[in-house]
Formats: sequence, C-alpha cells, structure tokens
Amino acid sequence: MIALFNMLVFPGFLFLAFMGLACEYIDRKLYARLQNRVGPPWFQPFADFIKLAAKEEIIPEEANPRMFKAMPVFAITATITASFYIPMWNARALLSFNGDLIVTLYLLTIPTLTYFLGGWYSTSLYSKIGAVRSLTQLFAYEVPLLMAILSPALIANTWSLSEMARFYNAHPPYLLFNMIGFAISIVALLGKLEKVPFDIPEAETEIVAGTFTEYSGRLLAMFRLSIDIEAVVGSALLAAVYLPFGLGIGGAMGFGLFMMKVLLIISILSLSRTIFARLRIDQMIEFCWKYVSPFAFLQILISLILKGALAR
Amino acid sequence: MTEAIVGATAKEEAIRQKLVERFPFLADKVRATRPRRIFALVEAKDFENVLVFAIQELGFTILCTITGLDDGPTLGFVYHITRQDGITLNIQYDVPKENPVINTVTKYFPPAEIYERELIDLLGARVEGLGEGVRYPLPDDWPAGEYPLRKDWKKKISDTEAENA
Amino acid sequence: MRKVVIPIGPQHPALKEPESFNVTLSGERIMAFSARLGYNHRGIEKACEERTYLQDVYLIERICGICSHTHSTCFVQAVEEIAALEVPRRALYIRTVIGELERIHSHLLWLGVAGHEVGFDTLLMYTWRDREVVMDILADVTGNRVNYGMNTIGGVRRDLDAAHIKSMLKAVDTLEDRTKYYIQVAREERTLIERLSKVGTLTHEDAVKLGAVGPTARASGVDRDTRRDDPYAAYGELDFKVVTDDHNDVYGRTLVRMGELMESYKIIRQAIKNMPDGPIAIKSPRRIPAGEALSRYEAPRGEDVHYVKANGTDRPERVKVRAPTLANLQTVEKMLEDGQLADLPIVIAAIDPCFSCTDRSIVVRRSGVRSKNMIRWEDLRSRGIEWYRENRGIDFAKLNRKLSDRMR
Amino acid sequence: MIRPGAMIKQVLASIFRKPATTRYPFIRSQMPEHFRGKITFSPEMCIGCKICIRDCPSNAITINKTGDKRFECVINLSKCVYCAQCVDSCPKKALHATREFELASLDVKKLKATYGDKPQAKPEEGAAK
Repeated sequence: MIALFNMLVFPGFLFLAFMGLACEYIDRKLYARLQNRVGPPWFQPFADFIKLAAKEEIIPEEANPRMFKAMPVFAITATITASFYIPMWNARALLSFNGDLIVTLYLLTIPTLTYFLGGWYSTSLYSKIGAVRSLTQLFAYEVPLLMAILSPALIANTWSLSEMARFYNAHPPYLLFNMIGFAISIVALLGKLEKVPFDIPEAETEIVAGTFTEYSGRLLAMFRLSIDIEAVVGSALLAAVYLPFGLGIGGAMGFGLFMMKVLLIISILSLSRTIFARLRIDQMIEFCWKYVSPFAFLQILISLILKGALAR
Repeated sequence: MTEAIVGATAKEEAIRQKLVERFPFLADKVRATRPRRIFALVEAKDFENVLVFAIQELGFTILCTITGLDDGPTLGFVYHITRQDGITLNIQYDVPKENPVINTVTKYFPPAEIYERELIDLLGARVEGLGEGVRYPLPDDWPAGEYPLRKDWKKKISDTEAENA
Repeated sequence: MRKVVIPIGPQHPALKEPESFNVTLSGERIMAFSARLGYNHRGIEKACEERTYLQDVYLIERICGICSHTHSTCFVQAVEEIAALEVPRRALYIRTVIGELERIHSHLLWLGVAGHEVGFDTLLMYTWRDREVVMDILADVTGNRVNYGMNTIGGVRRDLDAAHIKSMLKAVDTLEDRTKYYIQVAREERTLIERLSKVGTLTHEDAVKLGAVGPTARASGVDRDTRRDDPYAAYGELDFKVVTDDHNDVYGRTLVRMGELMESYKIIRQAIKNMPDGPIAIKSPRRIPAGEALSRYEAPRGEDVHYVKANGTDRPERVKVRAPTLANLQTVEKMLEDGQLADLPIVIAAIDPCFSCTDRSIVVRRSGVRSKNMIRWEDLRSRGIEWYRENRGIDFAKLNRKLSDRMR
Repeated sequence: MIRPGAMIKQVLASIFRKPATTRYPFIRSQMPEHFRGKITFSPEMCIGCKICIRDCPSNAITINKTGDKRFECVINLSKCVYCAQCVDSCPKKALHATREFELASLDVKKLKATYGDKPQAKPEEGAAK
C-alpha cells in the first residue's frame, strides 16, 4: 500500500505533476519578466492543462489510434519512474540498486522516442519532419549527456545515484571537478526538453507544431505535462548528481534545499531560452559535436586522472 | 515638387529630341509633363522597336510596372520604365478589344511576368510568348470570361451581403 | 530521400497574411518553390473607380496596415499633379515627417518579426516595446496609431504645434540610442548572426535583373532609393545617405534596415528644424481635369508606384497600385535555391512581405451555393453547447441563457 | 566581438524594471487628446446639408429629418472607418470625434448609433458600452 501511495501521490504522479506545473509557471513568469513583460498569473499552467483536458481530441484518420493514444502515456510513465531512482531530498532514493544511474538515463530518453513515434504515427507532413528532427537532435545531445553524468560516477566508483550522493556528501571538495560536466548537462537538458536554442522539432514558425501538430485535447495535455515533469525530473537528476550537498538534513529544510536547487536549474534554463535564437538542425549538430562533446571528453579525462590520484 | 511643375528640365527635353529624331512619327506623341516624367503614345506595331531603343540607347533598364486601361473600344497598355537618375518613360499603346493580343516583354524585363499575368486575369489580355504559370491575382474557381477591371463588369452582391448592408 | 511537397499557408503561423507556397523538399533541402498569391485581393482598383477622389484617399490608405501613409501620399501626389495644385511647402514637410515616422515603426516591427521567425522572441518583445514610443507620437499627432488620415488632396489635415514637435524630438532621441543598442546586438549576438548570414543570398546581378526594390535590393549593393533618385514631398531639400550593403543576404538586409532607421532620425530632425510656416492645405476642386500621372514613393519595403488617370469627372478613370512586395516576390524563388526548410520563414520575412498591398481584392462570395452554410454566431455557440453536453456531460445552456440575457 | 548571449545584460536588468505591458482589460488605457474614435452628433447645429453623407468613404452616416429644421443622424459603427472626414467636411461643426474606441459588440443591431432629439427624450446613446 505504501508503495502505491508513494507511486501515485507523494513523490509520484500527483506531486510531480503539481511541481511540473508550478515550475512551468516559474519558467514562464521569469521568461516574461526577463522580456520586460508582466507574464501570466500563477494559475495559468493549471488552467491550460484543465482547458486542454476538457477539449475534444481529434485522431487523424490514417493514424493508428492505439499507438497515437499510447504515446503520451508512455512519455509520462517513463519520466515518473525515472524520478523514483533520484535521491531528491533524503540521501537515499525510493529505490536504488547498483546501476540505477544507467536506468534513469534510459528512462529519460524514452520521452524523446515517444515524441518521434507520436509524430510518425500522426502521419501528417509537419509531424513527420518534426519527428525526424527530434531523433537527429537526440543523437547530438545524448552522447555528451551520458559522458557528463558518468564522470562523477567514475570518481565515486559506483553506478548507483544514492551511493554517489552519499560519497559526495561525505567529501564535498570533489564537486568542483564536475563543474564542466554540470555545464554540459545543462546544455544537454536544454536539448532534451526542446527549449529554445534546440526547440527545432517544435519550431512553430516552420513546421506548425512539429511532433505535436496532430495532437489535441487530453493527449496534448498529457504530452505537455510530460515535458513539464521531465523538466522537474531532469533538474532533480542534475541537482542530485552535481549539487548533492546537504542531502542528509531531512524534513522541511532538506525539501526547501531541494526546491532551491531545482529552481536554480529551472531559472538557468529559462534564462538561456531568453538570450538565444533557435539554431538550425545542422548548426545544432555541428555545435554539439564540435564543442559540447570535446568538453565531455575533457571532463571524463579529469575524472580518470582524479580517480588515479585518489586510488594511491 | 520642388521645381516648378510647369516646364520639364533640359534632360527630359534631350530625351524627347532623341526619341523624335529616331522615330519621326512620334513628333507630337511625346510630351514631358514635369521633371522626370515623359509620356509617349505609340502604335502597337512599332511599340517593340521604341522599347528596344529606350532600353539600349536611352538606358531605361528598370521596369516599374505595366498598367492596363479599358478605353471603351480598345484596351490600353502603359509600360512604365525608369532609369538610375529617376527619369520615367511611360509608353502606351492601344489594342482593339476584340482580339487583345500583346507580346510579352519578359525577354527584356524578367519581372514583367507577374504584371502580365495580372493583365490576363483582370483585363482579359492574351499575352504571346508567356509560358504556363501560376494564376495571379484571382482565385482558381473564378468564372472564365469575366474580367473585373473592364468598365462593363459589375460586382454581383450576394444575398447575405445585401442583407446586412 | 524521396521528394515531399510541403504546403505552407494560406493559413500558417509563420505568415501573418494569407499566401500559399508549395515547397518541394528532399530531406531538409528545398528543391522547388512556387507561390500562389491573390488570397488577399480586394479589388481596390475597381472600387476606386466607383468613389470620388476624396473617398479614394481613405480607401487607398487602407491597402496596407503598416504602410498606410505611403499609399495615401503616393495617390494624393498623383492627383495633385494632374490637377496642377500648388501644395504649400509646410504640408510637404509634414508629409515627409509622418512618412519617416512610419518608416521607423515599420522597420522596428520588421526587426521584431525577423527575431520571431528565427526563434529569438526577446528581440521581438524589446523592439515592439520601443515601437510603442513612435506609435504614441503618431496617435497623438495624427489621431490614430495606424491609418493616420493625415493626407487630403491639396495638403494635410492637421498641423504640428510646438508640443508635438517637442515630444517628437524627445522620442527620436530615445529611439536613436535604442536602435544603436539593436545594431550592437545584431553585430554581436552569435546565434542571431548564425541564423541570418549566408541565408537567402541574392547576388547583385540577380537583384538588378529580377527588379528587386528597397532594402532587399540595397542589401545586394543596388544603389537605388526613390527619395534621392526621384525626390518628392520635401526630400529634394533634405540631405541623407542611402544605406547600402554588400552581404547579399538576410543579415545584409537587417543591417540596411537598421541603417535606414538611423537615417530616418536624421531626416526628421532636419525636416523639423527647417519646417517653413504657412498654410497646411489648399482647397481642391471636386472635379479633377483629364490627365494622367505616375507617382513613385519610397515605402519602407521598397518603391511604391501609383498611376492615376483622370477623365474630368469627380471619379478617377483608373488607379493602378504596384506595391513594393510584388517586385520583391520575384526574387524569393532565387533566394531559396538549395536553402533549408528552416530558413524559409526568415527568407520570406526578409523581404518584409506585405501581401495586403500586393493583392488588393475582395473575395466575392458566390450567392446561393456557399452562403447557405454560412455559420451564424448563435448556431456556432449552440453547436458548442451541444457537444459539451454529449461528450462531457456539462450543460452550459443555463449559463448561455444568463449570459445572453445580460447582453440584451 | 561576436559572442552568444549578447543581450544578457539588458535582459537581466529588466527583471528589476517595471514591466512595459499592462493588464489591459483591468487597467483601462486612455487614447490621446485628438483621437479619432466614435463620431458623435449634436442635432441643434445640423442644417441637413448632407455634405457628410456625400464625403463619407464607406457611406456609414445617414441624416433623417425629424421635424422642420430638426435632424437626427444614424451612424453605422460597423461600416464607419473612423477617418473623421465628415467632421472636417461639416460646415456647421455638428459632428465631432470622441476618444472612445472600445466599440466591439456581438450583436450587429447594437452597432447603429442614432443621435437625434426625439421631441422629449435626451439623445439616447445606442452603442453598447
């Protein structure tokens, strides 16, 4: 029973959904204030979600209805299951085993696959192009993300997020070595959440709404919710891997600290959404392979050297 | 306009002289109404050589636009061509309305194609030498044979329009 | 990769006005491009023949929302030329000032739209916030933010008093350093430069051959500007530089437009400094003597040409309008050659298309056939209420009745 | 020099600046002094010369006779383009432009503004507020 409660209510669906929408509000409000605008009221994301959920959803004729409806559900469940392995405010995540780092990263890749399949199954020209673009973009940012997240694990020589958090919690000075990895994973998170410099699949001025062109009503609401939750889970993962200090103090203080870290990452994301123009798909890939990946190698190199120095 | 509107300046006179020299029958047909404007009325048959002369010798290499006129029995076509220093030559020739056939000028001015398509749609001119192309500006389901810019064409008001007029 | 044809428009988020393009793609590369125009054709030229000259001034002014002063000045100049009216010099100066204010707000608007097309919405928000400064001045001086109604045959309808001039000069100062900031951003923001340079290239020869006009031509090194070549209004007595550039691409057009903004500020200051006193309009006869005139005007998008033919009555015989976008559209096909799909919106936006100018027609509704299923407002609402009751079990009917009672 | 994020200083500075946008429907915005909004009519000045009808570009104005030397004016707000040419053409200055611009309404009938003094009632305002 407790597991059901955990899964559905507290650190699970309801809590994450609420946090996702709250973070979306903060993101849109900060984005507006950065552009010298007033910005939406606090209930805007909730109102959007409810309005979309009430609307009629149209399924294109040629689209395969089962797959068309299943994609949003996969997207949400993947992100929520990923959140169980991440140590949010107490040192141990809900579930943790040696190797849950790899599982979390794969779970966070599933939403992008669902965008691709969703776009492909809605058989409309715009969503097909959007789907292909989201896949090409996936290859560009996924490799640097993996390398950037694996390097702290190397130093802590464990594959489990919780042990890693405990290791860094024990001796924080090693955190400074991971700062390059932190920057790289921020860029990769931008790509994963399809925020402006990399929102090429959903470029509304070129291909209407990219992968989500044919989606409407509850399905679109679920897709949008999955992106919000993914933003929260992504920044929680980054916070757990790169800023794991102060995990031990449980209770309200720990929760407040966790919220601060997530808010910091969310504001970095919305700041980058303000100051960059959207790149073309070829420029994005070139940027990722020419700048982001070399730095990821550099980060792994540093971790290996440090590991070598520590071992003696 | 800054200079007096009354007389044209020397440059326009020089062009007028050259035109009349080259085509004596144009003597009373070319008038320079104001600085930088020359209007010429030519016969349909020698329009081509006047145009070529204007482009090659007088340097009118830029086409502003082509205007179609409906003067009752004939259709008039005015070609507005200009050059770097701003002087604009407007050559007009008339064609009987029964068979309004003109030949294209796209070999001298590539952008003329869209102006000629407009003449086809709105005035019912038939342009020789203009290839197939996208229709401009009327919609595809526009009834054939109806040319809105002709004087005898009246706009048909649909009942809904009449109702909330 | 097999070819796929993407229809863009007539309704598309990137295009503010209805026009339809068919783009043949292989992968992301554009192979062929064809444009179908005329969706916004409203028959303004035919309508002009049914109205008097004075009524035509207001009809012609509504050809385009952004460059309304352009069309009305161009038309009024042609009519004044036919009627040989001696327009007072103060009116010419006021027309020039309003024309330059319109160029400022049109270029700032374009800068924002260009930013939006490449996904840089911050530029849109900031440029349109600064544009409000010039819109307020226009609303204060002419009585409306757009469709200023400043021109009448024989002069202008409103005078500039000292207060207007003071607020105008102050606005020009604030706008000048805002534009300097945008020029600096355009020169330094890497992602913006990356998206704008080497996109939609148009070589000098093509620009001349295809008859490009305005900033699109000047960005390819074509040194043509109607304000200097064929001066009208007060431009003969003002000195200003024609901004050209040789980038031959969208980035060049951005720099040209921003250079023109700086020139406009200079022109406005000059025009205000030596604006003569005197009357602002003279009485114009209702019947214009027979004659014809061609008037050219440098609109923010390029050279705008009006040809007016009068037959002695109080209605024009023929009014021909050739908007700058019609000339620039021929070059879009050349610019898009082996471009990318992602560049299509910015290349089309780079010529700052104004399809309302280009088409000028009414879509004539066929009587009978199509008008039967014209959905009226009420049945649309009742159909919506119906749907919600069946599918969602929520009954809005009571709410709707309460709402409509309150409306009555 | 060319660097990504050139607008970062300006963008961060505007967090502390008052936003340029206002909440329009809740905070009314005021149009300037000589704004050409809805046209109003004062019946006592009108002499029924109908110059305004002839000059109106979209024939949105009609003048009816309601008694000897008394006229009422009906303006069709949906056809009027607010150019105020009638205000300029009227020899007796019977028409003038107000600053009111919020004239949208769901019901076409609401868009006919009738100004004229019924023998006893004051000129009733037909347009929806």
